[in-house]
Amino acid sequence: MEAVAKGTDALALDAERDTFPKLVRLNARRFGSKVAIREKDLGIWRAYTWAQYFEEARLIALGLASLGFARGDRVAIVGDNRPRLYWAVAAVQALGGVPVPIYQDSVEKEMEYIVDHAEARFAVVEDQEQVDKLLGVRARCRRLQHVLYDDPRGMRAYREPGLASLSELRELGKKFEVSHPTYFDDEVGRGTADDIAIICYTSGTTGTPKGAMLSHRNLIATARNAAQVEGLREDEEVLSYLPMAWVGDHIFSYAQAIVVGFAINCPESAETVLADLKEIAPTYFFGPPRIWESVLTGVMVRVEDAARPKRAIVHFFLRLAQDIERRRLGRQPISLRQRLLYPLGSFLVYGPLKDNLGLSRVRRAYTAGEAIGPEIFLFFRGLGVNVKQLYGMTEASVFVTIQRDGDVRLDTVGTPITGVEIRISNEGEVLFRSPGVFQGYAKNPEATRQTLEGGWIRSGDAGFLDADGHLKIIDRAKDVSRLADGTMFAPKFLENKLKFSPYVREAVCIGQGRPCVTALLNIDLIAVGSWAERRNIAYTSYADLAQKPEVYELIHREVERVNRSLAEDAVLHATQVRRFLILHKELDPDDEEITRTRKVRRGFIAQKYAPLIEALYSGRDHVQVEAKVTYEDGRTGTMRADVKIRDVDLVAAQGGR
Amino acid sequence: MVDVVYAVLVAPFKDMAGSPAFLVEVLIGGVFAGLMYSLVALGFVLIFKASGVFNFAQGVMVLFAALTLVGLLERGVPVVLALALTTAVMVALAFAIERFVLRPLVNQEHIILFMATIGLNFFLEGFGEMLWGANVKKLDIGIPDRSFVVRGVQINELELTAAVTAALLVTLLAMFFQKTRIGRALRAVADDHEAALSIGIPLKTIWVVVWSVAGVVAIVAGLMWGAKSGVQFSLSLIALKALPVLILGGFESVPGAIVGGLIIGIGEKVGEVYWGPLVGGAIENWFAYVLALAFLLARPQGLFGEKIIERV
Amino acid sequence: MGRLEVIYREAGQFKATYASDQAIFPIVQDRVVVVAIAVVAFVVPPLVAGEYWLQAILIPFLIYTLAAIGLNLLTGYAGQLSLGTGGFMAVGAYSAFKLTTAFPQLSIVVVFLLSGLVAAVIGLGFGIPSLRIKGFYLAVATLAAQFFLIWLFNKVAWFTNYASSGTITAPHRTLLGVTVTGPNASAAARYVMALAFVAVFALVAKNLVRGRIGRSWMAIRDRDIAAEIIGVRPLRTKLLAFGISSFYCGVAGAELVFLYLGSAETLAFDINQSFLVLFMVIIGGLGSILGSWLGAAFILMLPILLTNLPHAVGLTMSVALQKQIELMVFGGLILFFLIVEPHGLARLWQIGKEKLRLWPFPH
Amino acid sequence: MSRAEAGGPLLEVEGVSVRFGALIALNRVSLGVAREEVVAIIGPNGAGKTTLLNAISGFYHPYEGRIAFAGRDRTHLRPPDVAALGIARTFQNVALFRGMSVLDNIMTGRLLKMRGSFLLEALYWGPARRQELEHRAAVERIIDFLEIQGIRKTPAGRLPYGLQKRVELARALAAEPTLLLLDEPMAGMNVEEKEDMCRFILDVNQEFGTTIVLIEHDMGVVMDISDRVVVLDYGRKIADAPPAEIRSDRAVLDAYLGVAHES
Repeated sequence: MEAVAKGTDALALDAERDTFPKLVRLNARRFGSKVAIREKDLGIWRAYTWAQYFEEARLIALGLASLGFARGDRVAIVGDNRPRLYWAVAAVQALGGVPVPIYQDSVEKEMEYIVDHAEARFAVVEDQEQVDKLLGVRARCRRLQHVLYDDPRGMRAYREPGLASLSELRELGKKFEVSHPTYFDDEVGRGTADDIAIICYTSGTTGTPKGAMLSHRNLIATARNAAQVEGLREDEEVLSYLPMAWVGDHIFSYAQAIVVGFAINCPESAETVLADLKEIAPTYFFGPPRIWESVLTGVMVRVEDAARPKRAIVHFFLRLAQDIERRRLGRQPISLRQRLLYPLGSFLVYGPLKDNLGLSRVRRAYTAGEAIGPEIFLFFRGLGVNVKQLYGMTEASVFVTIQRDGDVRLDTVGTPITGVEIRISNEGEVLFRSPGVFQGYAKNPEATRQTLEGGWIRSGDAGFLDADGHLKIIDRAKDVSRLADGTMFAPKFLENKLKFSPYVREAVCIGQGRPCVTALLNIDLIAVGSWAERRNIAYTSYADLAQKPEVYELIHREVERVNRSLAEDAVLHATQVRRFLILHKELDPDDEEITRTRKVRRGFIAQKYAPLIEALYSGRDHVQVEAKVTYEDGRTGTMRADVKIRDVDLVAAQGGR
Repeated sequence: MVDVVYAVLVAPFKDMAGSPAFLVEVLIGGVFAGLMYSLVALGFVLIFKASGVFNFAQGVMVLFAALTLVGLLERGVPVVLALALTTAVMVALAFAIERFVLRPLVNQEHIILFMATIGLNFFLEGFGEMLWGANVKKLDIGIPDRSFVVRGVQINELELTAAVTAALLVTLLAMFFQKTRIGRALRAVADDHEAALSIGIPLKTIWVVVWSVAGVVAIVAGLMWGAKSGVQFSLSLIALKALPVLILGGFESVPGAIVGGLIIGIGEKVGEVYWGPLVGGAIENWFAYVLALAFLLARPQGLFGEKIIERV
Repeated sequence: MGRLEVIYREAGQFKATYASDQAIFPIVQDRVVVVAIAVVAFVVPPLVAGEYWLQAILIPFLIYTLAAIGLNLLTGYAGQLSLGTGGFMAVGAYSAFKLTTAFPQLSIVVVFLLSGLVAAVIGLGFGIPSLRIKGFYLAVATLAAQFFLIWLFNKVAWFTNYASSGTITAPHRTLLGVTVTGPNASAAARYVMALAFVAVFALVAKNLVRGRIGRSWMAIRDRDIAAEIIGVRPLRTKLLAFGISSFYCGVAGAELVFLYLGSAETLAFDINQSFLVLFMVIIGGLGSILGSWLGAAFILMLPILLTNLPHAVGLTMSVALQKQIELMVFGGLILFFLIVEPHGLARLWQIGKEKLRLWPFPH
Repeated sequence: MSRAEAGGPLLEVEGVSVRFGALIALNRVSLGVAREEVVAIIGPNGAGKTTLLNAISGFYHPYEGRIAFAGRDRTHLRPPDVAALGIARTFQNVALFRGMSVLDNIMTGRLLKMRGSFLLEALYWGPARRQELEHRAAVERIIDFLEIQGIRKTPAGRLPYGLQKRVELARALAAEPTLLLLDEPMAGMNVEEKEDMCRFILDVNQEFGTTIVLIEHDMGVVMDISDRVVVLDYGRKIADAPPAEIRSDRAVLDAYLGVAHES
């Protein structure tokens, strides 16, 4: 690998390559006929080259210009991963505007906040569903003028002013070009590295979303540094399946794709992602822990249905692979027997499994966002998928640290990439600075000040650098607290341990200022449902299944397992789960209990489920709850449920470790 | 051209008018043959009605029954006992078929069940011949194969006995279906399995009964045909003769089987005698089929089938 | 040497065109294997296999496969049960005999194809009742074809060129300078000829069933009422099936005499022949071209196995007993098969393949 | 032709009676359906709703009366001819081709749009191959429209009921019909599936301008999506009015809604 310059050198950008539109133009010239983007549309993968990418972005830009687009205008981008939406991002940037991607599953109210806050004049959206929301938003946010859509289906009768399809916009662009032949190149030429390239609104576990502004320099430098560190090539294939509004997708599917010149692939629909993953078999893959976890759960559920001998073989070899991987990561010797058995496992289990999951061509994959359960991590690495932990934040243009090939560890998130410096504050908080450090939160100097101190970003995570320079994250700095007796309590750490069980979908651990740790759990409806089916346990709904005594038994065993593993931990052995209950409903972003990226909103839950939490500490073995529910037709009603509470035995600490 | 028309349309009728006694003889022969066909067709109908199975092995069941009977007689078993034992064998066979063929194939498509009976056909053929040997055997049940003359018409005693027996059996079966509880259940089951169950007779029992009855019919058929032309493999082919009867009479109609059998029997004999020579004879293999087919094109639901209104 | 990649590895085989998505073998591994088998089949047996293998096993296998494909088009795809296969094969055989003796200079390939056409026309005629009658009634009606046709060939001496023996004999004919029929034709030449025919017509059959025609057949088979309301015309569709099916059977019948038996009388095409082919279709798998190959192989190999097995283990038995045991085992196996897997070998194959593709998942 | 172009009703049913032996299933029923209209037929079980659809689609031939489509008499056509006119339908008990994949089922729906050329098809060559691929593309648009991408290669018989209904709609749409007859398109569906199906039906109507006649029991659905409601009772038409009026029609309440409320 080519040596990478350290420090500020990495910030220097060639004036011909300092914005994404310029890079796209370059790509169209450099490898014009190479595939830039594929979309599974109408049953087949339609490919677009870099030349088409550039041309389409150009026409969209000219079309926008004909509608009176001005430099600095903000454009809301809403929809599933679609080529035209990526092109629209480039088009907006080409005119010196700022794309503001918004989560496509946001409700109108959430969308309204961002459109209003970002002062968007344009919106480029996928389909009728989004158009309807945006038209609703526009009724209240008068600044929003034009809503442009990709898929015209169902909107034949729409006669709203300022509503047009991207195809129509493209035609406008062609017309505009006749009268303004040099307009596009002029506008692209005016762009500079320090223009804002995108505003990513972070959903935020508390309070209202904040719009992190990232410049072209931030993104290009970071994308390039990370690509160099990781040796990304032009022939990478990426599946773009994560929300465009999430900075991760922006960096992998947009920034790095453009900087390196590799191809991205847009799945057919949300339901077909797993099938599309198998068809494409990406070489470069990114997934937050919940994706890895759900893939693993899917594997386990399907394997459970297999005949007994096959199940035994699969389990045997999976255990073997995990054991080998654990030893390898722990730098422990691997026995000859294991060495001999691994190729057999590779033939019988690992190879076919990877192939079925579409992970057989993966050269590098990342997990980030939250800690990943060690068992999940070991599972995939054991299969031979080079999944690595990455530590990153929106405010850092994602990349802070990456585990390097050959230096992957279970409990750290790797070492800083080129250009990143890390420091630990006196309070134990991780601070860093890098070329990717953002330009501040849009219209929120207060929040910017809190996060950005003298060029250093306060990550909000508690952690430390180990002897080898690896960063280790313990928990959110503000979440690390103490039990009543002063014992250190890291709820997320516990929750992740609980969530490793395929049967536990969500966990919320409580303990701050309390005598012991308790947990509110969500079961995984698919995994527990199929478990129940195999045992002929009939159930009608989530609520019904959750309160079955057999299910409590099942979850009880899982909690005990967590307690046993906690007992081995030098610091956290005193925070074993003492009591738990299974919630009568699933935590739902629509109810604001978790964020759209499935982060638990602790404060809100503590408030909403206060009676349950009190019951957990009261010694009762069940509690009545009443919950407001909204029916499909908009009427509301009350649902009553009797939630059981279980005690769990604590395991004596094992002094050994 | 004119010769052909004359030979086909005129000459045969002239022959008929010219020798009425011979015509009656031919007709009686046709009725006798028809009753025999009816007997075999009845076996098909019984099974089809109750289980929806087109039992291709019906012919082999006839052969098997006859082989068993002859085998027992050859070993010196008295006629009555031999008949009883053969009946027992056929009932046992019904049980075995229900247990090993029908039950595992319940709810399969009809064509699969049909195929299964062809498999059964092969199995029974091999099994019967292995048990009793493959060579032609004479079945002597004590009725002489000779003729007497009534008003110039020759009547074969054996054929007459067979016809009477067949008629008797057909009547008995009709009574069985009309008068007995299980008979009514059998009729019900053809229309609606649920209804049959509500009468309180398990489907399993119904199947065993119906296959047993078909077995008994096969014994009688085997007895008659065997006595006439010896017990040999070709007995199993009389099943093929009964198929046109089914087309004509309908797969589900007992009266259809009887009337159809008579029509085929008479039509075949008359055709063979009066028109056969025109095309070189030996038309009995296909004539019945063509007759049935021609009839079917005009009336697809068969003789006694009801016009089916296709509900969509 | 890389890892063993013999099992399916499909990840990354994405389709960028409908043509590749609708290919007969969309999976790369399948394509490779099929092409390899085809090449090997043309090259290896003629060089390596002995007279017995070619004459007793491979040639009849190829010919019956062709007949089975034909019947499968009618019964498996269009859902019309036919018991007249033997009759239609006889039409092909006698037509070929008449054509090649009347026009000796006519290429034998053309003769075969024309015989198929004659059989197709006859098949169309016997398909007409299918408009009015369905299911077993139709099956029985096709028996009429069987009996009538055989009777016809027996009775009318013209068909055998007035041969006193009543048999037809394959005359000496060459193709591209190689003797392919007649007493002097080598087994290898006849094998290659039969293979070429069945390979081409299997492909044609596959093309038919994966396109417009095949879909109309299956529509009529699965739900005739729904088929009509989307515009499938039942008579035309069924007749087409009868015609094409009979064409296949006719060519197979011609091949049976010309490439396999050398000479034959009507006995070679009796009702048992119809059942034999029907068994191949059912055991192989209704509605599967692959199944026709598997079914023909299974049904032909079974008696050979049953004959040779007792010898192999040192048992001696009388011919009659052997014949009886063969019948029983044959019948028993068919029953066993129908009970265990009523959709035939093709389904077993498919399940096996799915299992391989999805391994280690069960579904 | 000219009458239809002049704006006459697309479908005219005039005094149609259908008899099965002694049973009079339809008794002089008249009904006009205008272009791009959504008409719902309701009525108790055995009221003759399906019989009416069967008469329109050519399965039953009326014993008296006349059926005209696009201004021409179509009383005595057979189902394939009716299909060729641009009338498609779905069935009360899903009538999919169970042995075929979803894709093939929908492809079969395009049969009338395809031209036959036997030899080319046998070789899968040239125009035949091109035609297959073009129609595949058209079918994919329908798959996309009805959001069934995830199941296109699944055998139809293996699908859950709700999806089978959707596939059947897709197959009917594949013929690009002018008139779509839907026999209880939402029977046996859960609330969510019903909502989806309603949306699809309305989308079909708006997007392609397809005229729709449907039989439905769910009064909520009927009121939501139809322009006009026709009520049958014992083979007679007892009401024919916009949904709002039907709600308050005494005869209808007596004959049908009262019954529906009891069940």
